[in-house]
Amino acid sequence: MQALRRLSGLASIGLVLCVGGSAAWSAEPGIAPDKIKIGMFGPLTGPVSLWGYPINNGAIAVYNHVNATGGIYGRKIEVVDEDDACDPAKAVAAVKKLIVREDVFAIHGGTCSATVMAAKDDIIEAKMPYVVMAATLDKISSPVNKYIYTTTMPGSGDGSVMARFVASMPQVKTIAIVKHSDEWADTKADAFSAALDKKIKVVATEQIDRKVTDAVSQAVRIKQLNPDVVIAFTYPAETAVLLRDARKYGLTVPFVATTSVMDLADLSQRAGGVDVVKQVYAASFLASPPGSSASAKWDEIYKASFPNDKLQTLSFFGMSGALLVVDALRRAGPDLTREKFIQALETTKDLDAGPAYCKISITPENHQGCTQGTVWSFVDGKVVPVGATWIEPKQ
Amino acid sequence: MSELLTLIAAGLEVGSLYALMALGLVLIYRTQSIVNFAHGELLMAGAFVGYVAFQPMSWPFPVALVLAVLSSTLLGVAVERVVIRPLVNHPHATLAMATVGVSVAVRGAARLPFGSDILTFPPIISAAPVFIGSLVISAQTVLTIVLAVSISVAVFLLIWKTRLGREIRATQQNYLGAKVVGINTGKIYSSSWAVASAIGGAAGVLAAPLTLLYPDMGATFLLKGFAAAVLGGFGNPLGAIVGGIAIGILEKLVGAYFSTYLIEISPYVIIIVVVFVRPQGLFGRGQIVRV
Amino acid sequence: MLSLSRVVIGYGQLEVVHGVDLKVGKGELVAVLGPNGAGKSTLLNAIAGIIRIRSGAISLDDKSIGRLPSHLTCRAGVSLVPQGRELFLEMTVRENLELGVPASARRAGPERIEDVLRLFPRLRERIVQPAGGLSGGERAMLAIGRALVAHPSVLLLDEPTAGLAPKIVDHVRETLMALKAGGQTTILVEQNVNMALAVADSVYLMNSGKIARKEDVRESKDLFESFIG
Amino acid sequence: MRPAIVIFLLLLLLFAPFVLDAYTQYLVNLALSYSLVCLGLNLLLGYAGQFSFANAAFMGIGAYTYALLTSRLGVPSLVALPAAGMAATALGMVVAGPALRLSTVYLAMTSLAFAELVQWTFIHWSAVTLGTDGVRVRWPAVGSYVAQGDKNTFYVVLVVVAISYWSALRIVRSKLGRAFLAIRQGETLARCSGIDVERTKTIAYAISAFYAGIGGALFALTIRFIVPDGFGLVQLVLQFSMVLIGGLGSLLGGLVGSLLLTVMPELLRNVEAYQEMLYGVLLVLFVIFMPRGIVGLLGRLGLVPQEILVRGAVAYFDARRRKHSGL
Repeated sequence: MQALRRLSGLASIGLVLCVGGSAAWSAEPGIAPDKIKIGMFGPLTGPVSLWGYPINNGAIAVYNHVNATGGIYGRKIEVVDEDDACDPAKAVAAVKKLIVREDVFAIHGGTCSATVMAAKDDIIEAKMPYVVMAATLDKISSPVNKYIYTTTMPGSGDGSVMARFVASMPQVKTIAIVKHSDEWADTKADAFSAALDKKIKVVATEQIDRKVTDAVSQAVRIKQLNPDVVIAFTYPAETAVLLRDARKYGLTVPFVATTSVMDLADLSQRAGGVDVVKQVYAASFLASPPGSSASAKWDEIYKASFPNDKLQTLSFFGMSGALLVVDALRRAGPDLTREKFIQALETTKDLDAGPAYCKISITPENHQGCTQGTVWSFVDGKVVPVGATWIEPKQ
Repeated sequence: MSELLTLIAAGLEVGSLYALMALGLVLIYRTQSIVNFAHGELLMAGAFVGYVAFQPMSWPFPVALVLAVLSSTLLGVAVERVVIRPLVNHPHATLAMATVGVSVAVRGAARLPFGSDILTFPPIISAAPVFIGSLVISAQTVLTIVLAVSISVAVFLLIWKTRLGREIRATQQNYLGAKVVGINTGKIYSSSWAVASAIGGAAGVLAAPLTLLYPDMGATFLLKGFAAAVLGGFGNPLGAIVGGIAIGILEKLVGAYFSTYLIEISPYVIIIVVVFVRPQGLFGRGQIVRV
Repeated sequence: MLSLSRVVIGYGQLEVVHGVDLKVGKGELVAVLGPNGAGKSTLLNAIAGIIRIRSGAISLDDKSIGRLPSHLTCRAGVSLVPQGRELFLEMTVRENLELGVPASARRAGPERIEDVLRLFPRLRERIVQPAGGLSGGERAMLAIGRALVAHPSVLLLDEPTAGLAPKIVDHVRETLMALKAGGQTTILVEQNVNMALAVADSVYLMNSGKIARKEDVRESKDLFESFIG
Repeated sequence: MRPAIVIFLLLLLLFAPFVLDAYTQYLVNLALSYSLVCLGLNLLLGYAGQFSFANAAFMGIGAYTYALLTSRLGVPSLVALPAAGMAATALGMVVAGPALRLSTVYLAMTSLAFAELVQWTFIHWSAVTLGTDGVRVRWPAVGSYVAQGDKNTFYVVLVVVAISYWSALRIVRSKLGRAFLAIRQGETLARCSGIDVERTKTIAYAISAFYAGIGGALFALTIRFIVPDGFGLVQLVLQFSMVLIGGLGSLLGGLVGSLLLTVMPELLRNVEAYQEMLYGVLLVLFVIFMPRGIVGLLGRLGLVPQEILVRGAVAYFDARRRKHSGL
């Protein structure tokens, strides 16, 4: 009996701690006179942390920049960055923690599609404004949900940019597709096929697995069929392997690839030189490559927060979302509430998305703020935007 | 026809790496009945050390190779001394778990310096590939195969022609017998791990130009190594080599002539088929039922 | 030459040998007799360094060997023929014998092996066969031979005749006699009392991990039989 | 004394949703689902001493069976739950059956291959499994009552876990449980004492798969969205760690391990970069210094009653040590 009393005592102490620990009482969660709490989640441990840090850090850099230049109506943005290890179970925990424990005002996060899909229900149930960080699955924000917004080009956008580009290439009659077996590649491939000129014939659809060591079989198989173009729905490392082996085994036709390899300079390094990425066209959601004068401002903002990191195009995923969040916070006014914030999000029009190619526009009927992209290629040893349609290369 | 030869050459290249993995796994399994789940990390460590020496330091390739082999060896011996030795008398499951722990820890450690990027190891010989009709063979392929074969031959000579090799075999066959004839079994344990880890490290450097470098790169090779070892009859070094090469070639052929969707799964199908049809593997002698 | 004083041996929480004293003079053949589970094999394994002793001391020619691991006791001159023979079954008879030769005496190896083959002509016939194919008697011979090529100061025999046909037991007995004649110091653990009494200079009786008494072999044989039961 | 404690703890658990927030509640549910998967693994590894890698795959089969039956075919939860267990058992038997007659390493390798094959099927058989799109899982329903929210699903999870533990306890205390232990201590020995080793191993394997399957179903209804990636090698390492750190060869071990390893990474969220390394090192330390895990240690300190099986494990380790040292 005594044990029971002691236990209930403990429980009540715990209860007090829980309540006392949460943010000071205010009209709206995550808001204090001097700060706005934004929750973030992404893969910060495990294999995918390779992408998680640069992406989340891009957003953090923008928030830091905003804080350094005065904040928003005197409030500084405080980021709570949680790890989801690209694992749905952990992502659900992270999001519940952000909602229940951290009491954040809004969430800006999610790089792996599966984690976002898993956490989606909790976010909606909590009526939490949510801006997707880098997951590109169309299903996340379409059909429209009041609380979910994306600024990154959805997978379907990727696919249709590629399809448009292929249609504009001269004398393309046959293509071969190489893709991963996952929803990421499927979304892009489906949109691509739907938008593809019906006169162009797909002669082969090959699979390449994640983490493969080589792609000889694929290269040999495709070479036999001799298509005019190869379309690759593959991640950066696998694209490098595929390209390397394709070139090695004499498959010299042009490659059209997704935004995942828009950092062509990086790709050329991995695949073994500039020669390998000649005739490689990658879809891109950015206006200009890192290092170009147009992106210099954003490079600087990133370096200000993470001086030791190598700037990757991945970081711009995070930036465009952060710009949307900041813009909506500003337009929601000093008496910030979630309702006002959502209203501001839904009326975003032609927002300059910084390094992004598009202008972000959101309406109550469309929460995918950015559906336009361009195509990049290596010209004269430099990565340049060549536009969504083929332009005869100047010799 | 020449596609077939091209595929076989490419299959030989990866296959010889699988073979090296399997050889290391079998050596350790035979000596201590340990299924070494940290073997992929020995490969990874070798690859990264080789990379650092060859790329940022731009030391010559042989130096990089030696450094990689040395550091993997050191890591392997350390694992044996610190983790495995205290557990010698424990059940297989416990030992395997310990190696799983090591594997996770090493991967985590590698992520600190190398976790933020996928690195590329340039081809060691940058000569253009040779085209004979449509048969394509690159200098890198030839180098990989030649080095892998030399390493295997060296290991076989060590096992069959030296006193150390004989003592290793003796310890594998009868632990107590080895003690009785005055073999320092502790030294044999360390040596087995040293040899196996050295092979793993060498495989890492050879694999590096073929694949890309990231902390999780070992897993793929580990699983293929397992498949090769089972195909060869887990416990037979020659079987491991043949198994590895067979799986390497088979993967390429399955991919090119059946479907690229089946490439990664084919080694596992082989394991299951082998266990159903010929559990002693290609080279086992039927001693598979433990009594 | 070899002496044990107050040797205690155990596994985990179990103590098996409780303070044994034993002395073997140079050239002597001492037999240790006793029922199953008396701790005889444990004692031999401890002398050979395969089991650690808990307390007490073992010394060989005034050199302490009680705390040495097996490969060092081997080097010090102790060779064990274990109860299970523990041969290398996938290796040939010759390889088994070669492994018995210590690294320090490698040059003398072929000669020593030749000596053993003279002692056990049966092994010569089987010299290139794997040990796994040998009969029980041949295995016993090979195990003894493998210990002898080390030219041990002390030879430890753990039930060399267990499970052997009477004819082979005789052969083993004769071999032991011959070895004794050649000045080999030996400890013999046996269940076969007759055989042990036939060859031993002195006999220790062991029961429940203790030396019950030391007897001169010339004393009545019945005594042992009543003791062992 | 003991039943009283158990009842008290259960009562305490019944009130848990009133004190816990949704985040903690979710973690508790998750840990309880894991504890069932671990229960299966522990029966096989800790009791029968068989080393298999198929457990994560069994969990996946259970999760997928449950998710697909309820979400796509509208099968009631109460039917889908046991079906999840049975599907895991049936598939496990077909593939691993022959491997059970072979030595340890072959079971390990076959189960590894099986696990890869299962994951490949989840990904590529998208007509049924929806591939990498993943399957959304509904809140469990019992009759017309829908257990909405983590707090309500908790009771569903709790009941299933309680029944499973009770049945597992019955199993390990039965003749069968003693047969498991006998096999673990040595197959020859077990055979000599009249145990049909093959049959007993097969039963152990089947039971283990069944629990893992049910655990997978609970996992699915807890996280409510499953993808093929979730049932791979990472998952397996997690389960092994839970069993080993909690306590190998003790029913309580899996529960302690899964609670600890579900909560600990949450507490370690701040040291992300070192988390993985720490995890590996911890695993190794436990294997070396506390091979019977936390429950084993508590038992030795007299804080929890030494189960017969923990004592069995002690005897086993002693016996093994003796065997290796020459006797």
